[in-house]
Amino acid sequence: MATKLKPVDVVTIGVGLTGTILAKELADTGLKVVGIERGRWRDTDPDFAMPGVHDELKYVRDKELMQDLSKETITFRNAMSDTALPMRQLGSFLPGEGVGGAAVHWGGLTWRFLPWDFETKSQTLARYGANQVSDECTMQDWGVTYKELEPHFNRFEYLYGVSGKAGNLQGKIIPGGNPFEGVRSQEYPNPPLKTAYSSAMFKQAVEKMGYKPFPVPTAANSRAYKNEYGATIQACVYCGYCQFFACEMGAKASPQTAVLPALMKSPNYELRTLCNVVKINLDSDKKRAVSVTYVDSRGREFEQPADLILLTSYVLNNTRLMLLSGIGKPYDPASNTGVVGRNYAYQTPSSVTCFFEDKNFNSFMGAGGLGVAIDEFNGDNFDHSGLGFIGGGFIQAGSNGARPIEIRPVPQGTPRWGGEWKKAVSKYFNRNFSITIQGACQSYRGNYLDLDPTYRDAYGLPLLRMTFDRRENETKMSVWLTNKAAEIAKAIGPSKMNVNPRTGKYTIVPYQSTHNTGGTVMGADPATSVVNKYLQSWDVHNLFVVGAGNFPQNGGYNPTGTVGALTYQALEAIKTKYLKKPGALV
Amino acid sequence: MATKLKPVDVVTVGVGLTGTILAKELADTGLKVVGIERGRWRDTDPDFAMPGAHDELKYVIHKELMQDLSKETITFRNAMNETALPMRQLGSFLPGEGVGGAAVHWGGLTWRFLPWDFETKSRTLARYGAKQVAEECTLQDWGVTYDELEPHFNRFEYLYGVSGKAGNLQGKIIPGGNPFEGSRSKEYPNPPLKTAYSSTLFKQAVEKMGYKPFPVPTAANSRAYKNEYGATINACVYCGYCQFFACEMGAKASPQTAVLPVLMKNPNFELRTLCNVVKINLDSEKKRAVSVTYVDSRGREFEQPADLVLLTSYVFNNVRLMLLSGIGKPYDPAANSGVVGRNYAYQTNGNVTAFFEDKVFNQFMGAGALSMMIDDLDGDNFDHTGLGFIGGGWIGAASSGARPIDFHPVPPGTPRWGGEWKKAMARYYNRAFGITTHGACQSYRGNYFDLDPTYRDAYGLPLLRMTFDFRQNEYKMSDYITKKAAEIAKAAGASRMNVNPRTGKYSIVPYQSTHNTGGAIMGADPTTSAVNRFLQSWDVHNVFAIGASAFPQNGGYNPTGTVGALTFHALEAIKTKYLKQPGPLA
Amino acid sequence: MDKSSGRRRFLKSAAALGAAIPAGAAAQSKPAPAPHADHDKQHAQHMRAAATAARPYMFLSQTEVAFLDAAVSHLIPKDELGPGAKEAGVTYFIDQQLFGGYGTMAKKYTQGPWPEGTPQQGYQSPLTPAEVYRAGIRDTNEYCRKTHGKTFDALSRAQQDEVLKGLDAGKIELEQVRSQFFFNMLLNNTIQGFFADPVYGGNRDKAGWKLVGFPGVAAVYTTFIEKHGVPYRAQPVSIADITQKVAQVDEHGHAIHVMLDDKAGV
Amino acid sequence: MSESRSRRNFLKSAAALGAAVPAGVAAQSKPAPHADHDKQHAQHMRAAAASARPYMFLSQAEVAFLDAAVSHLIPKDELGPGAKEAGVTYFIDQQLFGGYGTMAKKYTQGPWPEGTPQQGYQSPLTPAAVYRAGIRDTNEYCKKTYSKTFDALTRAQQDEVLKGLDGGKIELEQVRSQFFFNMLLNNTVEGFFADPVYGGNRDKAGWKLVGFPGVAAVYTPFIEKHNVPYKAQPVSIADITGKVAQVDEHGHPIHVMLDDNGHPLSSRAQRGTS
Repeated sequence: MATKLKPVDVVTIGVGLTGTILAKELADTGLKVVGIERGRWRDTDPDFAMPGVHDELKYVRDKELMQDLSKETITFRNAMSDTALPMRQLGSFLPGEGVGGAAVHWGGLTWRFLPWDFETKSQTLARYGANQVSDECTMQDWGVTYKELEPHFNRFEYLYGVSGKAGNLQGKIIPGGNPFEGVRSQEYPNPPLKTAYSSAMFKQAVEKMGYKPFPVPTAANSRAYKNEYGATIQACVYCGYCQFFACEMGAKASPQTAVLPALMKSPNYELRTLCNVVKINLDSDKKRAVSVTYVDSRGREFEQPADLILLTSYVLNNTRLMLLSGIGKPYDPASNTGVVGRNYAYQTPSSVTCFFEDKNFNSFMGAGGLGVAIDEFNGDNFDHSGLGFIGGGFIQAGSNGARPIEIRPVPQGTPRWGGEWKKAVSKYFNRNFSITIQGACQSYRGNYLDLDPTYRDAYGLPLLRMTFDRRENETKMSVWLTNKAAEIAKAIGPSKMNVNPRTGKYTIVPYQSTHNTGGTVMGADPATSVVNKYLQSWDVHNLFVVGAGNFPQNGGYNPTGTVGALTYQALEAIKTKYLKKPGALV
Repeated sequence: MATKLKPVDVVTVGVGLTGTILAKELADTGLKVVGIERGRWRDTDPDFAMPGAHDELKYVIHKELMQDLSKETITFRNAMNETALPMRQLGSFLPGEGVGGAAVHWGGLTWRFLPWDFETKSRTLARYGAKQVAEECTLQDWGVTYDELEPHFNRFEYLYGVSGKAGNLQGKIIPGGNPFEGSRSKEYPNPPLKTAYSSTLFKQAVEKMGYKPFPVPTAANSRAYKNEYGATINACVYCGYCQFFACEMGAKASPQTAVLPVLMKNPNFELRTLCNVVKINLDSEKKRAVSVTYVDSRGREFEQPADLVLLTSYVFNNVRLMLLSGIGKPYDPAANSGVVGRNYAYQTNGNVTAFFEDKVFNQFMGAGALSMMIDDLDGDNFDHTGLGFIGGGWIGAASSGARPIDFHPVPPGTPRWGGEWKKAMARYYNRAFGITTHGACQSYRGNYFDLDPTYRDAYGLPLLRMTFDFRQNEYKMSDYITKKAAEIAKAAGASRMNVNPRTGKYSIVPYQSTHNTGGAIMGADPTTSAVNRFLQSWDVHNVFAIGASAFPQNGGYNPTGTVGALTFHALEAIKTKYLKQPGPLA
Repeated sequence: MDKSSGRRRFLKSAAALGAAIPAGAAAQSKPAPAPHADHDKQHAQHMRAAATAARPYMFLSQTEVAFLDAAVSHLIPKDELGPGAKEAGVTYFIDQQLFGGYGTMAKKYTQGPWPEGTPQQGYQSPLTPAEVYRAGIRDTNEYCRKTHGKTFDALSRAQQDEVLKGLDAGKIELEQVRSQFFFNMLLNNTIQGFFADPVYGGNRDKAGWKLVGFPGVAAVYTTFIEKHGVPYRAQPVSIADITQKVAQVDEHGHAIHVMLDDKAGV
Repeated sequence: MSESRSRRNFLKSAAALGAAVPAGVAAQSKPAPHADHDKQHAQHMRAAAASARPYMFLSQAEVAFLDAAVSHLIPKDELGPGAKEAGVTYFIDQQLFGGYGTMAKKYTQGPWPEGTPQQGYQSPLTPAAVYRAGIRDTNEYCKKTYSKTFDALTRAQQDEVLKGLDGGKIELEQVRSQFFFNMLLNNTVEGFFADPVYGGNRDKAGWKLVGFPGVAAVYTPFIEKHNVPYKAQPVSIADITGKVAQVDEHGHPIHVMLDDNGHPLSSRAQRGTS
């Protein structure tokens, strides 16, 4: 019933941050590349034009830029003993839909994971021994080191025009930067953004406490910047509509601003929107992918043959398509065998909100990633002996733009409605800021992704089932980190504080972060990973799976910078190794 | 997982025209009756209150009062060699949803089927021989005669306060009434409605031509009327918002106006709204229904035990629930065996639009059934010898309220849009009226219901699949009577006409009529009927399936009057026979 | 995106701005300081002006508004008989419909698969009406750029007519939706918006009802139904006229129609 | 329906009519003296603006319920208008008529067991249906307990009922009381703070309350003016599409800055701010 199309060299499933870079680079080598995107075409002009783009209800409450759950969602449960039920509306995390993917509405924070993050397991065992982590913990090394990835981090930061300040330039610690970061070969392409009032107060306080504050690296460009593809990213104007929104200025780096202007001009590239891939088809002995099947906006089914298939959609969809297509052995938590769906992890964010009587922060101004942070309590930058947990996170005072439907904190004890509530909101909307912690999250045997036995998507295919909860390691870490943040808050001197460590069961309802990781993890051992160090499927050599799904566990940073580096890691392997000699690279 | 509730005596599945009457009468005998309705509570006040009730877009285009297809729909195909696809939006027919069912938005025409209609098969064979009908035709007698039903027709007409003029009173032909109707024991409870201009022109024309015009019998009451339950139905004010709408005046008889005011006061009756029955549960040897399972508005599943289960929902749902519950052998068209789903039939409507240059009709005025009609060409009221078809239909000039979103009388050759179309609309909207030919539809081996293999409802259950098309008999019949209608239009002085007999394949898209029949048909023979002459399931004696689903084929009339008669027919059997001695009645 | 295109975008938006106010508002809301004399007229004017200006678009982009304003002005043109679809606010009506349950296929069956099916099987698209418009307008504008170097709204009346006929007849192939599927939806919604109660934002000033002589919310017709052949000339009444007490009602809430003489003045 | 019944019907409707005009209009459209004509013009515009927006989903009874309920959730007080005055009832009407109310782009297939709190929304009802059922059930409860519908209760009784729903102490028949209450509360807050294009936040009451300027200007020159309140006339999307507000080359509004008494600064001072 599917119409067979004429073969092409490369298909990318998903046209977001990773898919656009890979398509651009491979099309430039002369290969015919087709990008297949389930959502619609979107561009700064006219889709993100003023004034409609400053509409909090449409973009934050109604999630205009995000996944259409009426077509496909996931089911969720905290533990294997629960029954998973569908996520009927978005909340905890916000996958994108449409050209550019989640990189259209992302916050812009662009970090490099610490060298330690890539070797969590071996370094933890070496420093603390096996007792530091629970038996159920399935943390592992990535099979690739920071050193190997450094040039790729660099490449991505220069492509997206990241604004920041180096803290470790070729081994030399630079004042004002992050002294804990891995050695970098180059300074950031753009200087840091301006400093908001809350950041300034945070900076003063932490310096007094002996910490080393630095501006958060972000892809909200501090000045107009032309990248290697000749695309110009504009200067941020601090409008405060950044995360959850598309940037009307073209100042937040994204596929639309950094890559597509050049990619869409390439005669070797074809984009197909409103086309949803439902299956990757394999040859008889299941060693090679021969084509993908997709359904277009008229409900027609097509089969697109290709030599190289790049799975470049969101974490959840990457895992689901592998399960639906029978690629790789599905993970079985009971026997802890199998790989696809393994090591699903998330993030453990928490916060301390500071209220003031006499200070005004104009909280509505800001930019994604506008903030000052400290990294003393991230990764293994501090001694975990006796703390009963591993990992950590960065602590920052961020000014990402507060809008009153979503962000209107009131001091603890204020009623949820009525006159008192109204007074508090009126008083504190511009007289508060939050110190936030981006906590890491380890992987565990019981946290995984598989196919749901009951619920199906609009195409009649089983939904992806998420079984996840945080463990003692994360709770302890969050409480400990949040107390550190509270100390900082005290030093700043607010009149009141709300201290919110991440405790209790993980819930899918309130927004936390779109930092889902794992399910298609990378590694050196096919028995515990889905893809090798080049993000190539162990089982199907002409399939590369790219994204945060490759993270064996999640670090204390936003994932995008590392996803960008992995993209170039895979790209280099494809260009220099695979295309010359197709086959297993490891 | 379903919570088991404490047993009751009677459950009605659906709380519409049939369910309310049965519930009222059985509750009066002291039985505990529970009415389970998938839709919500609705009443004249406040749900049908002015001015919101006169909203054509909401009620006609957006079908406010009708079935929610996102929860459940049917799939459709013209023939067994096609793939059935879901009816994604309502069109051809409009099942109701909510208390009162389709009897809230019905047109009000309240006919008695002809004596001939109940014996279509035997009388056709007797008069014309077997050759008159196609081999594939599965027409059959009802197992009940007009004479047996006459008292029940009467009862229903007096309950709903039908306005009309008798044409055959105890065998005596009355001028001004319908001389072809079966002998009636009593005059209608209310006099006919007023006469619209189009009706007058029609009347003059047909009288000249020797036909016998009469005012249509309708449940739009011509004066305020108090029925046997003490409920008052108000006088129609000819507002023209009738069919597709609820009556703000309470002048169109319906469960809300005629039965519920009393029923809701009865301590023996309990109504459960927003509760959808998904299964009738049988005992081990499948001879007796023990309970029904339903899902409530919180998604909770309940099992309601009952001694008597009355299937009183719409045709489709009666049949689907029998199929889903394994009551009766599903019909197999290949073998022409089995009974549930058998003999699905519809209505074969044609029409003639008559245009005038010098006359204004104010067609926006009217009532659901305000019209003059002739019955000369209905049933077997005329000699079919050599015509190549059986059956016929009424012909009438209806003024049921013409609203401009829905009603665009433009002469043949007018473009579909643009200035010409606009001019034609401006000129003829008020200078045209339609003459309807309301044709019968016979049953055929290849027209039937079964469960769809692919599509499911929101509850995960298979949708009902409709396989249906008209046959030569219907096309010839429609062509014949529509030509007669055209002659009438000419005689009435139309300057131009659109003549539209029913031709081509049956389409689910344009509205035709909510006169679906069959699927759970009545009869004297268990091998060709699902219910016996008392509408009792042959297989499960405490299940009665009531509605147009019992019609073995469809006559040339609107079905409601006959459905009402069958309701009282079943009621009598239950009260006088079944309750005394539960078990098969035939 | 570079500065120049930033500026391009600005110019475009500016050009489209007019369109982003429901049709007519621009014309009507000129704060022409009128003489104190005819104050009532002015009041009425204010009300009308604000009425339209107060209804911002909730779904359509400025580009889409420009497209629809142009398209519906062909489907039901303005002429000597009176306002057309554009003047009657049909574009705004469509915006509201697409923002609403109609546009999102509320209460309709949306599960796949979606093979094209037969005409008898009706709507079989994975797209909701809102998505059909989004895709159809974009594709049509793409087609216009390719063939005429301009978007649809910038073409000459003649060219626009030609394009619409091409869609109507299925001669123009669109990429993401079947052209006739899109066109028929547009035509149906246009007619609906021209004749629907003004509460939905179309049929402005009851232009559609006045065109055909439809009185809207009904009065009690018992005394008139048998006045055969006599035109019923009344000021049409909208649901809003009643809820806002602009129109009088009888004891059951039916409108008391204001009858007009032959010159159709009161 | 009996004559007496229908007369009741009529009286009810009549009583509810006021409610069917978005809050404020009735008050605003009083005829004013010829004298201050500009004020009057503005008044007309406001009046018409409101009255030009008829309800598309809610019945008059439901409007009466919501007007009463939201006036407790965000009351009118010395700080300014409350939710009712800000048109939140009309906002909710529009939302329920729209994709939000019909669960567009959300997963709606069953089954729908209650699930755990961590699993979120698990109802077979759309938000529109939740309101329809929740309002009816709450009114039924009020009739039983106080023999009046909610809107006819005293402020104190209304408060009691809302707290009962909030605390889950009142059991509703068709929806969980807290499920309904939380939806109502969330939508009320949304309607109070959403861009006025959606019919709520009338006169930007919500934005003025907290000091939020709405559509953002270019803040580059201001972001480092620490601890200086940014006092600007809030700008709505409609102000820009309706050309009431000026915009810069990229379409950002040029905010009109206010002095401490909330009056526009002189044009020189305006320039000074950016």
